[in-house]
Amino acid sequence: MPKLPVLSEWPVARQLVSGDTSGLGASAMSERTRELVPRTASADRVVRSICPYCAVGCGQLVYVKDERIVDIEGDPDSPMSQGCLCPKGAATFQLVTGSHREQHVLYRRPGGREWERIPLARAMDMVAERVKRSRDETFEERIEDPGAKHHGARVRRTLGVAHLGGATLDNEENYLLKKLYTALGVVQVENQARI
Amino acid sequence: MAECHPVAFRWVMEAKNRGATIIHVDPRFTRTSAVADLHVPIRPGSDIAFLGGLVRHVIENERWFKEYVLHYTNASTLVGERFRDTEDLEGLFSGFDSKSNSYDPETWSYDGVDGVVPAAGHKEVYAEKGAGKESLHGANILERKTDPTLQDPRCVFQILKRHFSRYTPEVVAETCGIPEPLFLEVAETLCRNSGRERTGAFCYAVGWTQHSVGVQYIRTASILQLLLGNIGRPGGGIMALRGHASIQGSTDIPTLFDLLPGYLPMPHSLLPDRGLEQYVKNNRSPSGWWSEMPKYVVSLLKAWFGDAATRENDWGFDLLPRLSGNHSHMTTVSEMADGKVKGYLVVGENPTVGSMHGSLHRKGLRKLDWLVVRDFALTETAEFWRTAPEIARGEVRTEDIQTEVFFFPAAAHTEKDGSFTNTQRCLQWHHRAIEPPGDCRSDLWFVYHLGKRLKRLYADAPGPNAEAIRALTWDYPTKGKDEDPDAEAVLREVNGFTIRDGRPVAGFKELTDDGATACGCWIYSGCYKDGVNQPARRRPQSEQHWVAPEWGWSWPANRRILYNRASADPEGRPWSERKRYVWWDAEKGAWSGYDVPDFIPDRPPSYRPPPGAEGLATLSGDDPFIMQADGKGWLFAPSGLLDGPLPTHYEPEESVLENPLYPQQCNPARMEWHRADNPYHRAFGDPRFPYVVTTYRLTEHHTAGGMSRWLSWLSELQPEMFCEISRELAAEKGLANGRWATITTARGEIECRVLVTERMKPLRVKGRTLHTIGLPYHWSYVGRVRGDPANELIPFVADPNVSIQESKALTANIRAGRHSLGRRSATDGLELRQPEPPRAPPPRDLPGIRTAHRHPPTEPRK
Amino acid sequence: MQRMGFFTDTTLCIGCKACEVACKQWNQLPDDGFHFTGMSYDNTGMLGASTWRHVAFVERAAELPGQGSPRDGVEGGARAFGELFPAGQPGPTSLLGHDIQPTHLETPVALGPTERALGKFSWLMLSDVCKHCERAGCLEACPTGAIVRTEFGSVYVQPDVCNGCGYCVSACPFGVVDRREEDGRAWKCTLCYDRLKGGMVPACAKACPTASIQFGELEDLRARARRCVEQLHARGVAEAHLYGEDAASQPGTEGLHAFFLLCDRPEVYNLPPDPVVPTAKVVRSWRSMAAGVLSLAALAMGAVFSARRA
Amino acid sequence: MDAMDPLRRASTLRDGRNVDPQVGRLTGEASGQRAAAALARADRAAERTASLPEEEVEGPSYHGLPVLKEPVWRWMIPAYFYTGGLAGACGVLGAAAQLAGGRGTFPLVRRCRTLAVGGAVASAGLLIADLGRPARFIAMMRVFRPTSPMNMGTWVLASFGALSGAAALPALLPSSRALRRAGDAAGLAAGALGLPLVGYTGVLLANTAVPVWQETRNTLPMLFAFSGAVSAGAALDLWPPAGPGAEMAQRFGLVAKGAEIALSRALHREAGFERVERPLRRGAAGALLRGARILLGASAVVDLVRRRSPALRIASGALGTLGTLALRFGVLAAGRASARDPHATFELQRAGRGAAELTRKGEAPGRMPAPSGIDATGEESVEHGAIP
Repeated sequence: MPKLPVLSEWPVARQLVSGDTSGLGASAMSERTRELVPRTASADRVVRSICPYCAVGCGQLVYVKDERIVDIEGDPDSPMSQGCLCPKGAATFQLVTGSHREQHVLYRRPGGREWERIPLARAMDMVAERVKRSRDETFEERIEDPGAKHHGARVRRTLGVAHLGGATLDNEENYLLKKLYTALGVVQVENQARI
Repeated sequence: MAECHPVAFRWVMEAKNRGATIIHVDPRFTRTSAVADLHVPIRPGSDIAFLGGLVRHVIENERWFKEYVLHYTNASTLVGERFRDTEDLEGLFSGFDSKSNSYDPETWSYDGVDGVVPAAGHKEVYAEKGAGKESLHGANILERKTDPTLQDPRCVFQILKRHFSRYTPEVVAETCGIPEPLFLEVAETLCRNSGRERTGAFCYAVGWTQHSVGVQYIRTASILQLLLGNIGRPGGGIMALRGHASIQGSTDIPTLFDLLPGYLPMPHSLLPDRGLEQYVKNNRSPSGWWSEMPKYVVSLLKAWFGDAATRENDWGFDLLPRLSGNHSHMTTVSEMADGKVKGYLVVGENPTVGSMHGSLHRKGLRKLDWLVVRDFALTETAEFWRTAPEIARGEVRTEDIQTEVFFFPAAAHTEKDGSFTNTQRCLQWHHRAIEPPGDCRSDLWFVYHLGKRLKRLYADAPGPNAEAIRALTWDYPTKGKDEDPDAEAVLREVNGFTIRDGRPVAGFKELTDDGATACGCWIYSGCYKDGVNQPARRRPQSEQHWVAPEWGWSWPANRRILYNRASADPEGRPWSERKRYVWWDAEKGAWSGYDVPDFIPDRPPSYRPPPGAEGLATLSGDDPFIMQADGKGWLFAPSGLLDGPLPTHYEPEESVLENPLYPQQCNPARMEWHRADNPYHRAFGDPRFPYVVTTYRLTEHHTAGGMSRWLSWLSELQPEMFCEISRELAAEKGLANGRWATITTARGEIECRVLVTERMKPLRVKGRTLHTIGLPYHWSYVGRVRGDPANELIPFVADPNVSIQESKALTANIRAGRHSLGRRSATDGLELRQPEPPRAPPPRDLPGIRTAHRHPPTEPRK
Repeated sequence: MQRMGFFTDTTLCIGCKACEVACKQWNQLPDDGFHFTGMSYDNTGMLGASTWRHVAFVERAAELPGQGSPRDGVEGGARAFGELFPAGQPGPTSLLGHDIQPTHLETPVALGPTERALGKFSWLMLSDVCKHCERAGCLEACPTGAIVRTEFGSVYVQPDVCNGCGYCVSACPFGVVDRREEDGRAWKCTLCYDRLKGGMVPACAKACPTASIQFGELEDLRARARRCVEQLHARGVAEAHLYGEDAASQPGTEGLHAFFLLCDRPEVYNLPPDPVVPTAKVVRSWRSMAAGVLSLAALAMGAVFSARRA
Repeated sequence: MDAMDPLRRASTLRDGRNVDPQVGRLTGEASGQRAAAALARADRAAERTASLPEEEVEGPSYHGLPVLKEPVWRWMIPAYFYTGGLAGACGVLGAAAQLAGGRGTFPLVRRCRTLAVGGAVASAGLLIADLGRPARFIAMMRVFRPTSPMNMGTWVLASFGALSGAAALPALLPSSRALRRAGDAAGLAAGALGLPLVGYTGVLLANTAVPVWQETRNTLPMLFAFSGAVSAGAALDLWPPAGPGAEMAQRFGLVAKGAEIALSRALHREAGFERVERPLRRGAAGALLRGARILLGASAVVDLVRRRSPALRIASGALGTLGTLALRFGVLAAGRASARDPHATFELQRAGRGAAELTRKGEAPGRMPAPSGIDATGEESVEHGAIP
């Protein structure tokens, strides 16, 4: 049972006191309505970010409270967007805080029917071993295939390992990826620029 | 543009508000056309005919910007006698080798210059093509013969005029299916909006690039904008509207097979064992800014191999792998489908939906030993072994798939520091807002810790060329409980520093080739100037002038409009008061203006190179295109393009009609993959597939849907896969709005809802009615909203220059109703193909030209 | 009281639905299910309890004149800007809110009439929202005082008061406010009342890339809207008209705080042509009730009297 | 796809926002709005997959979608119209009997007061059950808002309930004269309040944007008043009091039935436009209204011929009750159908029956200047969006 409004709080009483016959305005307002404030006002910090979707590069403001994201909206200072966003940019909050995001490392064994969860560190070790094994097995110092046009030319590369992806990554990430793969001799490195 | 880049379209609406005319050329009437002044619904795949018609109109009616073209383009340069145009060789240029389907640019060179005129940028991989075999010597580029009166039949201007002479308005109207007065109106509007006082701009996206002649589309627009004098000027130019947050960044610092950071070409197996000297010789241009290339290569090697890179071992150049041909995405997947690839790392991409021919991709993934996928959610690429049509139909059993799959959850952009490079080449830093949840980690974390583990593994059990891995500099500071590598440290390495004191360099001018400086990517050098994270600058727009140079940082050297020297006339004065941008300031003896001048700061407009000049000295005062060997805008490209010096109209790989302009049907140098599971329709007039299909995006979803199909706020706006067809096609095939239809090609079939609309009009082309089917490609088998992906229909066929696929124009058939539960894709059994009609199918192209294939056919047809 | 509102210029709308998603993100509204409607690009359908912004798409077999390369006064062509904005008169409004200086104005290139490729066709788009009427049906009908007139002149449904009686749902002449079954309460656009209290611009107006949704003081918006209509008429868009900008043009609601510039009849956008707040007509209803019940009382007295035991 | 699939797992906590509480905070204005996966409203918009309107036979509309929202009231509201009408009419009849009934009417008065307080309690129960948030029923008495018929009605119903309770107690329980006299005074007051109680529901429906209700705003209140009377008459037929009261009630009910039939015919006339009047004829509403008239007619006929046999009296009461219930459910169904039809609203307003009607007849209080839009003659003028 909601608590009965104390007489002085009762809007009808307020109407009588203020002579408001229509009861359409402030006298009908609840306490919550009077103290309403935007949730960004109580945010711990505002972080400047850039929309992760297309290449226009609209500025975004990320409001954070208690280490959780409260709201993501446009950055009015950006010369590219002046605070505007497209529907995808406006949905960035649901992209980064969505329940669709997987949060565990999953592993599927050969022939397996389901995913299994494995610890992150162990998964990284397994991947590193496989990269080394596949790379060393298929490494070509020189082109052995007699039929090829440049038979015998030095190549120092492997065609056994390939990489795809990069257009949604940061420049720093792409830089380390290309640096590592080239040192390993992996040349089949591609990304969405060529889909 | 209003569809996929709505906020960029804000500025087009502002221009319209100020009196600009908006012309939208697109097979479909889209949300851009709704507010555009002119909508030109051309036939998919006929853009060069349209643009070629515009070039002809500009030349024939003398509407080209005379002073601009004469001084700033190679219009007056004479081309060698041995050059033959497509007018002479029935659609081919001279130097075509039909065995390898490729051109040798030897015959395209300038008159008076021996060897090939080197083009800036990545051409090493095509060394065997003779492009830059033994490059010419700096001196004689200045001795090329020119005819300033532009009358000599062998001067570039006359060749260009003759090349497009047959692209008359009637031919354009016939080829593109548009009314002739509409074409003339577009031409006139464009001409009247060019010149000293006014400029016109082109914006394009993958609607141009994703064709087997994609690069030549953009070349035609470049020629047109050069003729109209719109390049390098405010309100002019050609703007690429790229589709991903940092796709520009991912080609500058490339996770691409043919490039090293800064568009330096990857070394090629043609080089001798000690290859640096020949590599520089092959790729360096003796004149123009590309002559500085060695400094950038050495600095890159110093950044990668640190102290292990010494002058004795050619700065570690021979540690780098070398290419032996084309290792682009579709070739890799083709090799994967033949079991040659053991491991595949897929980071932030969903190729089974985003790339072409999804079933062939899944076939390749099934042949892998192991697969690593990093993404937000379990995409089709991660789930290929249990969620795929062939598994649903029982043709493939999950137990038989032996691929080991690792799925790593990725951190979002709000959970990691880093920089995106937007479509205006502007680097913008995004700061970390919160810690990534659970096991989510950034890709920087993944590659850094993978690299550390590999270094340890190779230290214990060194494999072949382990020295490259040992020499790699990999010591970045980490912070936080997750040991996240510091992104700014990586940015500092990308910016470059003097090795002695580790001080960041101010720009690529400070880089040297004696090993004293290290720089991860020369075009990004200056992004960490004075030790300040320039991309993180956020000076509000309201506190700076309209070019807003202090927001973020644009490469190169924070320059916002490239080639802006061309915004001033040959004497350095702005072409007009309204369009002043960069000009020569006589007192200060330097170039100044609203933007960082794209020229040598203190070189006066009157400077002319002395005979025998070398390197940068060859750039005269009126050469705005400083990257080119001759400093001029190339109307005619003597080298650097694999399918001809001039754009030529070819039909797409699968077209409905024969090439109206040349006997040569398709781009002779295009890349094809002749495999049983990648069947092509007939080049034209295939009775089984009478309709044209074009694919595109919608505002509400993002490319393959990986970042939008899981979000309910976006999925509810466009919940199901649909096709857009005209009322006439709906009547002809008995299709009803909102009901189901099945679209089939030789590669596969998909079912989708039908949206009958006036916005897809049938075209009158060559006397017959031609229907177009529009397909968005955001949906697939997994996600909050699901549907059939459009890419099941599209074959592997690509443009020769950049190996980009042709997904904007193909042929297909459509019928009412949902799936037949029978055959679904080309990868399993070929029952779809009705028995061949009795008479032999017409040749795909001219006899003798198209049969050979770039790569040896991988497997004989079963 | 400060009177704030929206002016929506549909000729600038590109149907990108950024307003729909920005509204859902700021107010953290649930989604409405995933249904393909086949109504052009509109799969939302209408406003509702959890859809406070709805972009309507109208494919009509009529040309939107004024578009097409501006022509010399021929068949609705635009006159030269010099004529439109003679010296001294402010230029057209820039998306950035201020007037455009004459130097930046390009006099449109005048050419002959264009043969349209698609013939008579245009695609109209409008971002529909609660109208926040000057005299609001929902406000005057709400029995619990849950709906109130705020200090910004907007109409706000207080979720901590509303008991879901549903009267506002039938009383709204525009069919905006709705009750969501699982929740029981009525909901509608609040004109971002919490953001206004924090001195911020409503989420949809901030996100709109082409400034089709403009937020501001009602008087400023009306002045700007009238100028926009003038300019559009000059450009040849004869059908452009304002919908509900003040009491004069929409007496039934005494003017809307969220008014529109339309290019076709309101019905095409699912807007009533001459809406009226129900309470304006209810006076006669009370009178006829009085007559009715008095006659009922008389009947009762009569019946009792006539059957009285003698 | 097994439980590992995050989408499958998440569908359990499917609240339409799909936000992980550890990563994102949900404190927005509508974060408290409860939502399940499938939503009826979207289904309604979806299932009418619009076939392209060949040509606008019925005038322009937006893909044929309704312009208004359907009234959300469920069966409890027409049921409340019945119990409210019954209580009000009984209050009135009781008071009338008290005033002019003479001797021997005490059983009638007592029974009327019982029915009145029972009806009032039942009404309150039904109204609270129909609320979206029943626990907040007390909010109905938060404000005094004269523009809201439902607010006025709540005050009337509450006070009527209290007064008829006060009147009924002394009548039912042995009590002192003073109490009985106070009860009589309360009974009179309840009778006075019964009048608005029985009529305001008509005004409540009229005060909506639903075309058929708004157009029939003069007939509805009277119709509902007499429906209340019929309910009371029929109830008292079923539960006849001793003495002359039964005859009084029977006459009261009989005349009311005639009036109700006549008024329900008047509904159709006042609706005027075919498009507005169509819901009264077609579909469920049409059937209910026709059925109501038949039942009421039958009840009236049975009344006329019954001459003292209890079976016929019960039949008449039953028929009367069913008839008046059917009428109320019919009026509700007509409202729903009318709200679904956009052309009702459009044609009505285009013909000048929207706001123009007020400005033309000058009825509206001065604050409404003549519109520049639809001018007083009802023809549309250019500014108001009419295409010349």
